[in-house]
Amino acid sequence: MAKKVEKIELALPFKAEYVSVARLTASGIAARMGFDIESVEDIKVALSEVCNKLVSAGSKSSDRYVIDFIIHSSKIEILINFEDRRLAGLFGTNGDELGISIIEALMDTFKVSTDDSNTLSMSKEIKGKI
Amino acid sequence: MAKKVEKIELALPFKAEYVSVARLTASGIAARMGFDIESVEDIKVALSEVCNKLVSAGSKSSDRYVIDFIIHSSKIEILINFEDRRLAGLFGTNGDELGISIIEALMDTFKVSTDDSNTLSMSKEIKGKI
Amino acid sequence: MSSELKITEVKHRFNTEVLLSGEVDIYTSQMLKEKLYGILDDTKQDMLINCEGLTYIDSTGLGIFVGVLKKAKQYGKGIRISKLKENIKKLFLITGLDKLFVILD
Amino acid sequence: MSSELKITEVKHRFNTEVLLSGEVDIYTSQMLKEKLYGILDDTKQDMLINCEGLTYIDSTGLGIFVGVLKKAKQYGKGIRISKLKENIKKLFLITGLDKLFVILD
Ligand SMILES: Nc1ncnc2c1ncn2[C@@H]1O[C@H](COP(=O)(O)OP(=O)(O)O)[C@@H](O)[C@H]1O
Ligand SMILES: Nc1ncnc2c1ncn2[C@@H]1O[C@H](COP(=O)(O)OP(=O)(O)O)[C@@H](O)[C@H]1O
Repeated sequence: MAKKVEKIELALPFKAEYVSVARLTASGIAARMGFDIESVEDIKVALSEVCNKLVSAGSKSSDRYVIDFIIHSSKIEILINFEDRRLAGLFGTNGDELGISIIEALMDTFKVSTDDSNTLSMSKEIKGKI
Repeated sequence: MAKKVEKIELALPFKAEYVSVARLTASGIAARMGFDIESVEDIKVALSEVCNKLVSAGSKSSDRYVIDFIIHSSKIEILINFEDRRLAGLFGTNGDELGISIIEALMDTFKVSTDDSNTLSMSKEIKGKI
Repeated sequence: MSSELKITEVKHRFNTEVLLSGEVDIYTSQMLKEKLYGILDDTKQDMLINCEGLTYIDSTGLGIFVGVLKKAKQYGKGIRISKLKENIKKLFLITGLDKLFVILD
Repeated sequence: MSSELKITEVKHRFNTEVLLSGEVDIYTSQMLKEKLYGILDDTKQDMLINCEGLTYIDSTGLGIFVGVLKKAKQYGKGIRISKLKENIKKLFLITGLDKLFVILD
Protein backbone atom coordinates (compact mmCIF):
# COMPACT_ATOMS: atom_id res chain seq x y z
CA MET A 1 0.00 0.00 0.00
CA ALA A 2 1.22 3.47 0.92
CA LYS A 3 4.86 3.83 -0.01
CA LYS A 4 5.63 7.08 1.68
CA VAL A 5 4.44 8.13 5.09
CA GLU A 6 0.98 9.65 5.02
CA LYS A 7 -1.18 11.39 7.56
CA ILE A 8 -4.89 11.41 8.29
CA GLU A 9 -6.24 13.86 10.85
CA LEU A 10 -9.46 13.59 12.80
CA ALA A 11 -10.65 16.38 15.08
CA LEU A 12 -13.42 15.45 17.52
CA PRO A 13 -15.35 17.35 20.18
CA PHE A 14 -14.57 16.42 23.79
CA LYS A 15 -17.77 14.38 24.00
CA ALA A 16 -18.45 10.76 24.86
CA GLU A 17 -20.86 10.33 21.96
CA TYR A 18 -18.14 10.77 19.35
CA VAL A 19 -15.65 8.22 20.65
CA SER A 20 -17.37 5.69 18.40
CA VAL A 21 -16.45 7.89 15.43
CA ALA A 22 -12.77 7.68 16.39
CA ARG A 23 -13.17 3.91 16.52
CA LEU A 24 -14.74 3.64 13.09
CA THR A 25 -12.19 5.96 11.50
CA ALA A 26 -9.34 4.00 13.08
CA SER A 27 -10.75 0.70 11.91
CA GLY A 28 -11.18 2.03 8.38
CA ILE A 29 -7.56 3.16 8.27
CA ALA A 30 -6.14 0.02 9.85
CA ALA A 31 -8.18 -2.29 7.61
CA ARG A 32 -7.06 -0.35 4.55
CA MET A 33 -3.44 -0.64 5.64
CA GLY A 34 -3.77 -4.41 5.74
CA PHE A 35 -3.96 -5.16 9.45
CA ASP A 36 -5.76 -8.44 10.20
CA ILE A 37 -9.14 -8.32 11.91
CA GLU A 38 -7.78 -8.94 15.40
CA SER A 39 -5.20 -6.15 15.09
CA VAL A 40 -7.80 -3.75 13.71
CA GLU A 41 -9.84 -4.49 16.81
CA ASP A 42 -6.81 -3.91 19.05
CA ILE A 43 -6.19 -0.50 17.52
CA LYS A 44 -9.85 0.47 17.90
CA VAL A 45 -9.89 -0.55 21.55
CA ALA A 46 -6.62 1.22 22.39
CA LEU A 47 -7.68 4.45 20.70
CA SER A 48 -11.04 4.36 22.46
CA GLU A 49 -9.31 4.14 25.80
CA VAL A 50 -7.28 7.23 24.96
CA CYS A 51 -10.39 9.10 23.84
CA ASN A 52 -12.26 8.04 26.98
CA LYS A 53 -9.71 9.78 29.15
CA LEU A 54 -9.72 12.91 27.04
CA VAL A 55 -13.49 13.31 26.96
CA SER A 56 -13.80 12.51 30.66
CA ALA A 57 -11.32 15.25 31.51
CA GLY A 58 -12.53 17.71 28.89
CA SER A 59 -10.58 20.84 28.05
CA LYS A 60 -11.01 24.50 28.70
CA SER A 61 -8.61 25.73 26.06
CA SER A 62 -10.01 23.92 23.01
CA ASP A 63 -13.27 22.55 21.64
CA ARG A 64 -11.75 19.54 19.95
CA TYR A 65 -8.85 17.16 20.22
CA VAL A 66 -6.96 16.13 17.13
CA ILE A 67 -5.95 12.55 16.39
CA ASP A 68 -3.14 12.13 13.85
CA PHE A 69 -2.97 8.75 12.16
CA ILE A 70 0.49 8.34 10.64
CA ILE A 71 0.54 5.63 8.03
CA HIS A 72 3.91 3.97 7.54
CA SER A 73 4.39 1.12 5.10
CA SER A 74 4.11 -1.51 7.81
CA LYS A 75 3.15 0.42 10.92
CA ILE A 76 0.42 2.70 12.17
CA GLU A 77 1.32 5.49 14.56
CA ILE A 78 -1.34 7.43 16.41
CA LEU A 79 -0.40 10.83 17.81
CA ILE A 80 -2.32 13.27 19.95
CA ASN A 81 -0.89 16.67 20.74
CA PHE A 82 -2.18 18.25 23.90
CA GLU A 83 -2.67 21.96 23.63
CA ASP A 84 -3.94 21.65 27.16
CA ARG A 85 -0.87 20.42 29.11
CA ARG A 86 -3.06 19.10 31.89
CA LEU A 87 -4.32 16.35 29.58
CA ALA A 88 -0.94 14.64 29.29
CA GLY A 89 -1.14 14.08 33.04
CA LEU A 90 -4.13 11.78 32.56
CA PHE A 91 -1.93 9.03 31.26
CA GLY A 92 0.20 8.31 34.30
CA THR A 93 0.96 4.63 34.12
CA ASN A 94 0.07 3.17 37.45
CA GLY A 95 -0.38 -0.48 36.63
CA ASP A 96 -3.74 -0.81 38.36
CA GLU A 97 -5.61 1.27 35.86
CA LEU A 98 -7.74 -0.71 33.42
CA GLY A 99 -7.60 1.71 30.47
CA ILE A 100 -3.83 2.15 30.50
CA SER A 101 -3.13 -1.54 30.97
CA ILE A 102 -5.36 -2.32 27.98
CA ILE A 103 -3.55 0.21 25.77
CA GLU A 104 -0.15 -1.13 26.79
CA ALA A 105 -1.17 -4.71 26.10
CA LEU A 106 -2.70 -4.05 22.70
CA MET A 107 -0.22 -1.65 21.11
CA ASP A 108 3.47 -2.27 20.42
CA THR A 109 4.48 1.09 21.86
CA PHE A 110 2.74 3.66 24.05
CA LYS A 111 4.40 6.85 25.22
CA VAL A 112 3.28 10.11 26.75
CA SER A 113 5.77 12.96 26.73
CA THR A 114 5.04 15.58 29.32
CA ASP A 115 8.11 17.60 28.42
CA ASP A 116 8.13 20.28 25.73
CA SER A 117 6.38 18.15 23.11
CA ASN A 118 3.36 17.25 25.23
CA THR A 119 2.37 14.40 22.95
CA LEU A 120 0.78 11.01 23.30
CA SER A 121 2.05 8.47 20.81
CA MET A 122 1.28 4.83 20.25
CA SER A 123 2.08 2.47 17.41
CA LYS A 124 1.50 -1.00 16.09
CA GLU A 125 3.28 -2.97 13.38
CA ILE A 126 1.38 -4.89 10.74
CA LYS A 127 1.68 -8.57 11.70
CA GLY A 128 3.74 -7.50 14.71
CA LYS A 129 2.99 -9.65 17.68
CA ILE A 130 1.21 -8.29 20.71
CA MET B 1 -28.39 14.06 20.96
CA ALA B 2 -26.18 17.08 20.35
CA LYS B 3 -28.00 20.25 21.39
CA LYS B 4 -25.65 22.83 20.00
CA VAL B 5 -23.97 22.70 16.63
CA GLU B 6 -20.77 20.67 16.68
CA LYS B 7 -18.03 20.06 14.20
CA ILE B 8 -15.91 17.04 13.32
CA GLU B 9 -13.03 17.46 10.91
CA LEU B 10 -11.37 14.80 8.81
CA ALA B 11 -8.29 15.55 6.69
CA LEU B 12 -7.44 12.92 4.08
CA PRO B 13 -4.66 12.58 1.51
CA PHE B 14 -5.72 13.00 -2.12
CA LYS B 15 -5.62 9.22 -2.64
CA ALA B 16 -8.21 6.71 -3.80
CA GLU B 17 -7.34 4.27 -1.04
CA TYR B 18 -8.60 6.55 1.70
CA VAL B 19 -12.05 7.31 0.31
CA SER B 20 -13.28 4.30 2.28
CA VAL B 21 -12.09 6.06 5.45
CA ALA B 22 -14.29 9.07 4.63
CA ARG B 23 -17.19 6.67 4.20
CA LEU B 24 -16.66 4.96 7.53
CA THR B 25 -16.23 8.22 9.39
CA ALA B 26 -19.38 9.62 7.78
CA SER B 27 -21.39 6.54 8.63
CA GLY B 28 -20.18 6.65 12.22
CA ILE B 29 -21.26 10.25 12.57
CA ALA B 30 -24.61 9.81 10.82
CA ALA B 31 -25.47 6.68 12.79
CA ARG B 32 -24.59 8.43 16.04
CA MET B 33 -26.81 11.36 15.08
CA GLY B 34 -29.76 9.03 14.69
CA PHE B 35 -30.13 8.73 10.91
CA ASP B 36 -31.81 5.49 9.83
CA ILE B 37 -29.75 2.88 7.99
CA GLU B 38 -30.87 3.94 4.53
CA SER B 39 -30.00 7.58 5.16
CA VAL B 40 -26.62 6.66 6.62
CA GLU B 41 -25.98 4.80 3.39
CA ASP B 42 -27.10 7.80 1.32
CA ILE B 43 -24.68 10.10 3.14
CA LYS B 44 -21.82 7.63 2.69
CA VAL B 45 -22.49 7.32 -1.03
CA ALA B 46 -22.81 11.07 -1.59
CA LEU B 47 -19.62 11.85 0.29
CA SER B 48 -17.73 9.14 -1.61
CA GLU B 49 -18.74 10.72 -4.88
CA VAL B 50 -17.35 14.04 -3.71
CA CYS B 51 -14.11 12.42 -2.58
CA ASN B 52 -13.82 10.52 -5.87
CA LYS B 53 -13.71 13.76 -7.79
CA LEU B 54 -11.19 15.32 -5.45
CA VAL B 55 -8.77 12.42 -5.48
CA SER B 56 -9.10 12.01 -9.24
CA ALA B 57 -8.17 15.64 -9.77
CA GLY B 58 -5.57 15.81 -7.03
CA SER B 59 -4.09 19.07 -5.86
CA LYS B 60 -0.78 20.78 -6.23
CA SER B 61 -1.22 23.25 -3.40
CA SER B 62 -2.08 20.85 -0.59
CA ASP B 63 -1.46 17.27 0.52
CA ARG B 64 -4.86 16.74 2.04
CA TYR B 65 -8.45 17.85 1.70
CA VAL B 66 -10.49 18.62 4.78
CA ILE B 67 -14.04 17.42 5.29
CA ASP B 68 -16.07 19.32 7.90
CA PHE B 69 -19.03 17.47 9.34
CA ILE B 70 -21.36 19.97 10.96
CA ILE B 71 -23.74 18.33 13.36
CA HIS B 72 -27.02 20.16 13.87
CA SER B 73 -29.75 18.80 16.09
CA SER B 74 -31.66 17.32 13.15
CA LYS B 75 -29.40 17.83 10.18
CA ILE B 76 -25.94 16.92 8.98
CA GLU B 77 -24.03 19.40 6.86
CA ILE B 78 -20.85 18.41 5.06
CA LEU B 79 -18.51 21.19 3.97
CA ILE B 80 -15.32 21.12 1.96
CA ASN B 81 -13.26 24.23 1.50
CA PHE B 82 -11.11 24.27 -1.59
CA GLU B 83 -7.75 25.88 -1.05
CA ASP B 84 -7.16 24.94 -4.64
CA ARG B 85 -9.78 26.97 -6.57
CA ARG B 86 -9.57 24.61 -9.53
CA LEU B 87 -11.25 21.89 -7.47
CA ALA B 88 -14.56 23.72 -7.20
CA GLY B 89 -14.74 23.54 -10.99
CA LEU B 90 -15.01 19.75 -10.82
CA PHE B 91 -18.57 19.95 -9.65
CA GLY B 92 -20.20 21.55 -12.65
CA THR B 93 -23.68 20.13 -12.75
CA ASN B 94 -24.23 18.82 -16.23
CA GLY B 95 -27.06 16.39 -15.72
CA ASP B 96 -25.38 13.54 -17.61
CA GLU B 97 -22.75 12.95 -14.99
CA LEU B 98 -23.30 9.92 -12.78
CA GLY B 99 -21.52 11.15 -9.66
CA ILE B 100 -23.26 14.52 -9.49
CA SER B 101 -26.69 13.09 -10.22
CA ILE B 102 -26.22 10.59 -7.39
CA ILE B 103 -25.22 13.31 -4.92
CA GLU B 104 -28.18 15.47 -5.90
CA ALA B 105 -30.61 12.59 -5.53
CA LEU B 106 -29.37 11.42 -2.15
CA MET B 107 -28.80 14.68 -0.29
CA ASP B 108 -31.41 17.34 0.51
CA THR B 109 -29.12 20.17 -0.62
CA PHE B 110 -25.94 20.30 -2.67
CA LYS B 111 -24.17 23.54 -3.52
CA VAL B 112 -20.78 24.52 -4.84
CA SER B 113 -19.78 28.17 -4.50
CA THR B 114 -17.10 29.19 -6.94
CA ASP B 115 -17.16 32.80 -5.77
CA ASP B 116 -15.07 34.06 -2.88
CA SER B 117 -15.97 31.26 -0.48
CA ASN B 118 -14.97 28.40 -2.78
CA THR B 119 -16.88 25.84 -0.75
CA LEU B 120 -18.79 22.67 -1.43
CA SER B 121 -21.70 22.14 0.90
CA MET B 122 -24.32 19.44 1.15
CA SER B 123 -26.83 18.58 3.83
CA LYS B 124 -29.45 16.08 4.85
CA GLU B 125 -32.17 16.26 7.45
CA ILE B 126 -32.83 13.42 9.85
CA LYS B 127 -35.99 11.71 8.59
CA GLY B 128 -36.13 14.27 5.77
CA LYS B 129 -37.41 12.71 2.59
CA ILE B 130 -35.15 12.22 -0.41
CA MET C 1 -23.98 -0.17 12.32
CA SER C 2 -25.11 -1.71 15.57
CA SER C 3 -23.26 0.83 17.66
CA GLU C 4 -26.06 1.26 20.16
CA LEU C 5 -26.43 -0.97 23.18
CA LYS C 6 -29.46 -3.17 23.75
CA ILE C 7 -30.12 -4.62 27.21
CA THR C 8 -32.73 -7.36 27.67
CA GLU C 9 -33.73 -8.72 31.05
CA VAL C 10 -35.06 -12.26 31.48
CA LYS C 11 -36.22 -13.25 34.96
CA HIS C 12 -35.66 -16.87 35.85
CA ARG C 13 -36.75 -18.53 39.08
CA PHE C 14 -33.48 -18.20 41.00
CA ASN C 15 -31.51 -15.79 38.92
CA THR C 16 -31.83 -13.03 36.38
CA GLU C 17 -30.33 -13.25 32.91
CA VAL C 18 -29.28 -10.04 31.21
CA LEU C 19 -28.60 -10.20 27.47
CA LEU C 20 -26.31 -7.52 26.10
CA SER C 21 -26.08 -6.72 22.43
CA GLY C 22 -24.24 -3.96 20.60
CA GLU C 23 -21.43 -1.88 22.00
CA VAL C 24 -20.62 -0.81 25.55
CA ASP C 25 -18.47 2.28 25.42
CA ILE C 26 -18.12 5.47 27.39
CA TYR C 27 -21.32 6.78 25.79
CA THR C 28 -23.55 3.77 26.44
CA SER C 29 -22.00 2.61 29.72
CA GLN C 30 -24.02 4.92 31.96
CA MET C 31 -27.18 3.21 30.75
CA LEU C 32 -25.60 -0.19 31.40
CA LYS C 33 -24.65 0.81 34.92
CA GLU C 34 -28.11 2.09 35.82
CA LYS C 35 -29.77 -0.97 34.36
CA LEU C 36 -27.53 -3.58 36.00
CA TYR C 37 -27.49 -1.86 39.39
CA GLY C 38 -31.25 -1.43 39.19
CA ILE C 39 -31.82 -5.10 38.41
CA LEU C 40 -29.62 -6.18 41.32
CA ASP C 41 -31.40 -3.88 43.73
CA ASP C 42 -34.79 -5.10 42.54
CA THR C 43 -34.12 -8.82 42.38
CA LYS C 44 -31.30 -9.37 44.86
CA GLN C 45 -30.65 -12.54 42.82
CA ASP C 46 -27.67 -14.09 41.11
CA MET C 47 -27.12 -12.54 37.70
CA LEU C 48 -26.07 -14.18 34.43
CA ILE C 49 -24.74 -11.66 31.93
CA ASN C 50 -25.12 -13.18 28.47
CA CYS C 51 -22.70 -11.44 26.12
CA GLU C 52 -23.54 -13.35 22.95
CA GLY C 53 -24.54 -10.17 21.09
CA LEU C 54 -21.91 -7.93 22.64
CA THR C 55 -19.45 -6.83 19.96
CA TYR C 56 -17.41 -4.28 21.86
CA ILE C 57 -16.60 -3.25 25.41
CA ASP C 58 -14.10 -0.78 26.84
CA SER C 59 -12.62 -0.22 30.29
CA THR C 60 -15.67 1.81 31.30
CA GLY C 61 -17.84 -1.22 30.70
CA LEU C 62 -15.41 -3.60 32.40
CA GLY C 63 -15.33 -1.26 35.38
CA ILE C 64 -19.13 -1.48 35.59
CA PHE C 65 -18.97 -5.29 35.60
CA VAL C 66 -16.56 -5.02 38.55
CA GLY C 67 -18.93 -2.63 40.31
CA VAL C 68 -21.87 -4.93 39.72
CA LEU C 69 -19.88 -7.83 41.14
CA LYS C 70 -19.12 -5.87 44.30
CA LYS C 71 -22.77 -4.96 44.69
CA ALA C 72 -23.87 -8.56 44.15
CA LYS C 73 -21.46 -9.72 46.84
CA GLN C 74 -23.05 -7.26 49.27
CA TYR C 75 -26.29 -9.16 48.70
CA GLY C 76 -24.42 -12.47 49.02
CA LYS C 77 -25.04 -13.17 45.34
CA GLY C 78 -22.82 -13.93 42.36
CA ILE C 79 -22.30 -12.79 38.77
CA ARG C 80 -21.62 -15.16 35.91
CA ILE C 81 -20.65 -13.99 32.45
CA SER C 82 -21.36 -16.16 29.41
CA LYS C 83 -20.72 -16.33 25.66
CA LEU C 84 -17.98 -13.75 25.42
CA LYS C 85 -16.69 -13.19 21.90
CA GLU C 86 -12.96 -13.78 21.44
CA ASN C 87 -12.07 -10.08 21.19
CA ILE C 88 -13.83 -9.40 24.49
CA LYS C 89 -12.51 -12.49 26.27
CA LYS C 90 -9.07 -11.15 25.38
CA LEU C 91 -9.76 -7.97 27.37
CA PHE C 92 -10.74 -10.03 30.42
CA LEU C 93 -7.43 -11.88 30.16
CA ILE C 94 -5.35 -8.74 29.67
CA THR C 95 -6.86 -7.02 32.69
CA GLY C 96 -6.89 -10.11 34.90
CA LEU C 97 -10.65 -9.77 35.31
CA ASP C 98 -11.03 -13.38 34.14
CA LYS C 99 -9.88 -14.38 37.62
CA LEU C 100 -12.51 -12.24 39.30
CA PHE C 101 -15.57 -13.50 37.43
CA VAL C 102 -17.09 -16.88 36.73
CA ILE C 103 -16.84 -17.01 32.96
CA LEU C 104 -18.89 -19.62 31.07
CA ASP C 105 -18.71 -20.57 27.40
CA MET D 1 -14.73 -4.78 7.61
CA SER D 2 -15.20 -6.37 4.20
CA SER D 3 -14.05 -3.30 2.38
CA GLU D 4 -12.04 -5.22 -0.20
CA LEU D 5 -13.54 -6.51 -3.40
CA LYS D 6 -13.62 -10.19 -4.29
CA ILE D 7 -14.34 -11.28 -7.87
CA THR D 8 -15.13 -14.92 -8.65
CA GLU D 9 -15.57 -16.24 -12.18
CA VAL D 10 -17.74 -19.28 -12.93
CA LYS D 11 -17.77 -20.51 -16.51
CA HIS D 12 -21.05 -21.99 -17.68
CA ARG D 13 -21.69 -23.56 -21.10
CA PHE D 14 -23.15 -20.50 -22.82
CA ASN D 15 -22.34 -17.70 -20.46
CA THR D 16 -19.98 -16.63 -17.74
CA GLU D 17 -21.14 -15.79 -14.25
CA VAL D 18 -19.14 -13.27 -12.26
CA LEU D 19 -19.80 -13.08 -8.51
CA LEU D 20 -18.91 -9.83 -6.83
CA SER D 21 -18.53 -9.48 -3.12
CA GLY D 22 -17.35 -6.59 -0.99
CA GLU D 23 -17.13 -2.97 -2.09
CA VAL D 24 -16.56 -1.44 -5.49
CA ASP D 25 -15.20 2.05 -5.04
CA ILE D 26 -12.66 4.27 -6.73
CA TYR D 27 -9.86 2.22 -5.19
CA THR D 28 -11.09 -1.25 -6.15
CA SER D 29 -12.78 -0.36 -9.44
CA GLN D 30 -9.64 -0.55 -11.59
CA MET D 31 -9.33 -4.21 -10.65
CA LEU D 32 -13.01 -4.75 -11.49
CA LYS D 33 -12.56 -3.12 -14.89
CA GLU D 34 -9.55 -5.20 -15.84
CA LYS D 35 -11.20 -8.39 -14.68
CA LEU D 36 -14.56 -7.86 -16.44
CA TYR D 37 -13.02 -6.59 -19.67
CA GLY D 38 -10.56 -9.49 -19.60
CA ILE D 39 -13.32 -12.06 -19.14
CA LEU D 40 -15.34 -10.62 -22.03
CA ASP D 41 -12.32 -10.61 -24.34
CA ASP D 42 -11.49 -14.19 -23.38
CA THR D 43 -14.95 -15.71 -23.49
CA LYS D 44 -16.91 -13.49 -25.90
CA GLN D 45 -19.96 -14.86 -24.09
CA ASP D 46 -22.98 -13.40 -22.36
CA MET D 47 -22.16 -12.35 -18.81
CA LEU D 48 -24.23 -12.64 -15.65
CA ILE D 49 -22.99 -10.35 -12.91
CA ASN D 50 -24.17 -11.78 -9.58
CA CYS D 51 -24.16 -9.01 -7.00
CA GLU D 52 -25.41 -11.01 -4.02
CA GLY D 53 -22.31 -10.20 -1.97
CA LEU D 54 -21.86 -6.66 -3.23
CA THR D 55 -22.42 -4.24 -0.35
CA TYR D 56 -21.37 -0.98 -1.95
CA ILE D 57 -20.82 0.54 -5.38
CA ASP D 58 -20.11 4.09 -6.50
CA SER D 59 -20.33 5.89 -9.83
CA THR D 60 -16.90 4.59 -10.82
CA GLY D 61 -18.22 1.05 -10.54
CA LEU D 62 -21.48 1.89 -12.33
CA GLY D 63 -19.46 3.48 -15.12
CA ILE D 64 -17.53 0.22 -15.49
CA PHE D 65 -20.76 -1.74 -15.80
CA VAL D 66 -21.75 0.64 -18.62
CA GLY D 67 -18.38 0.14 -20.29
CA VAL D 68 -18.69 -3.63 -20.00
CA LEU D 69 -22.14 -3.45 -21.57
CA LYS D 70 -20.79 -1.49 -24.52
CA LYS D 71 -18.00 -3.98 -25.01
CA ALA D 72 -20.40 -6.93 -24.81
CA LYS D 73 -22.58 -5.36 -27.48
CA GLN D 74 -19.56 -5.12 -29.76
CA TYR D 75 -19.36 -8.91 -29.49
CA GLY D 76 -23.13 -9.19 -30.00
CA LYS D 77 -23.53 -10.37 -26.40
CA GLY D 78 -25.50 -9.18 -23.38
CA ILE D 79 -25.01 -8.40 -19.71
CA ARG D 80 -27.46 -9.37 -17.00
CA ILE D 81 -27.17 -8.20 -13.42
CA SER D 82 -28.70 -10.22 -10.59
CA LYS D 83 -29.35 -10.10 -6.84
CA LEU D 84 -28.76 -6.42 -6.28
CA LYS D 85 -29.15 -5.31 -2.67
CA GLU D 86 -31.74 -2.58 -2.10
CA ASN D 87 -29.18 0.19 -1.51
CA ILE D 88 -27.51 -0.62 -4.83
CA LYS D 89 -30.73 -1.08 -6.80
CA LYS D 90 -31.58 2.42 -5.65
CA LEU D 91 -28.47 3.76 -7.40
CA PHE D 92 -29.49 2.05 -10.65
CA LEU D 93 -32.89 3.75 -10.40
CA ILE D 94 -31.47 7.19 -9.56
CA THR D 95 -29.08 7.11 -12.50
CA GLY D 96 -31.52 5.56 -14.97
CA LEU D 97 -29.13 2.66 -15.49
CA ASP D 98 -31.96 0.26 -14.63
CA LYS D 99 -33.29 0.93 -18.15
CA LEU D 100 -29.97 0.07 -19.77
CA PHE D 101 -29.40 -3.31 -18.11
CA VAL D 102 -31.39 -6.50 -17.77
CA ILE D 103 -31.79 -6.67 -14.00
CA LEU D 104 -32.89 -9.95 -12.42
CA ASP D 105 -33.93 -10.63 -8.85
N1 LIG E 1 -7.33 -6.64 37.71
C1 LIG E 1 -8.29 -6.19 38.52
N2 LIG E 1 -8.83 -7.02 39.44
C2 LIG E 1 -9.79 -6.59 40.24
N3 LIG E 1 -10.32 -5.35 40.24
C3 LIG E 1 -9.82 -4.50 39.37
C4 LIG E 1 -8.78 -4.85 38.46
N4 LIG E 1 -8.49 -3.77 37.70
C5 LIG E 1 -9.32 -2.80 38.12
N5 LIG E 1 -10.11 -3.23 39.10
C6 LIG E 1 -11.15 -2.46 39.78
O1 LIG E 1 -12.12 -2.12 38.78
C7 LIG E 1 -12.67 -0.86 39.07
C8 LIG E 1 -12.57 0.04 37.87
O2 LIG E 1 -11.23 0.05 37.40
P1 LIG E 1 -10.59 1.32 36.73
O3 LIG E 1 -11.29 1.53 35.40
O4 LIG E 1 -9.13 1.13 36.70
O5 LIG E 1 -11.03 2.41 37.77
P2 LIG E 1 -10.57 3.91 37.90
O6 LIG E 1 -10.26 4.43 36.55
O7 LIG E 1 -11.80 4.51 38.54
O8 LIG E 1 -9.37 3.84 38.83
C9 LIG E 1 -11.92 -0.31 40.26
O9 LIG E 1 -12.71 -0.54 41.40
C10 LIG E 1 -10.64 -1.13 40.32
O10 LIG E 1 -10.15 -1.28 41.63
N1 LIG F 1 -28.22 7.36 -17.53
C1 LIG F 1 -27.28 6.87 -18.36
N2 LIG F 1 -27.64 6.04 -19.33
C2 LIG F 1 -26.71 5.54 -20.15
N3 LIG F 1 -25.40 5.77 -20.08
C3 LIG F 1 -24.98 6.59 -19.12
C4 LIG F 1 -25.88 7.18 -18.21
N4 LIG F 1 -25.18 7.94 -17.35
C5 LIG F 1 -23.90 7.82 -17.70
N5 LIG F 1 -23.77 7.01 -18.76
C6 LIG F 1 -22.53 6.62 -19.40
O1 LIG F 1 -21.76 5.91 -18.43
C7 LIG F 1 -20.40 6.16 -18.64
C8 LIG F 1 -19.75 6.63 -17.34
O2 LIG F 1 -20.51 7.70 -16.84
P1 LIG F 1 -19.84 8.90 -16.01
O3 LIG F 1 -19.33 8.33 -14.74
O4 LIG F 1 -20.80 10.00 -15.99
O5 LIG F 1 -18.65 9.20 -17.00
P2 LIG F 1 -17.65 10.42 -16.99
O6 LIG F 1 -17.48 10.86 -15.60
O7 LIG F 1 -16.45 9.77 -17.61
O8 LIG F 1 -18.33 11.45 -17.87
C9 LIG F 1 -20.28 7.19 -19.73
O9 LIG F 1 -19.98 6.50 -20.93
C10 LIG F 1 -21.69 7.80 -19.81
O10 LIG F 1 -22.00 8.23 -21.10
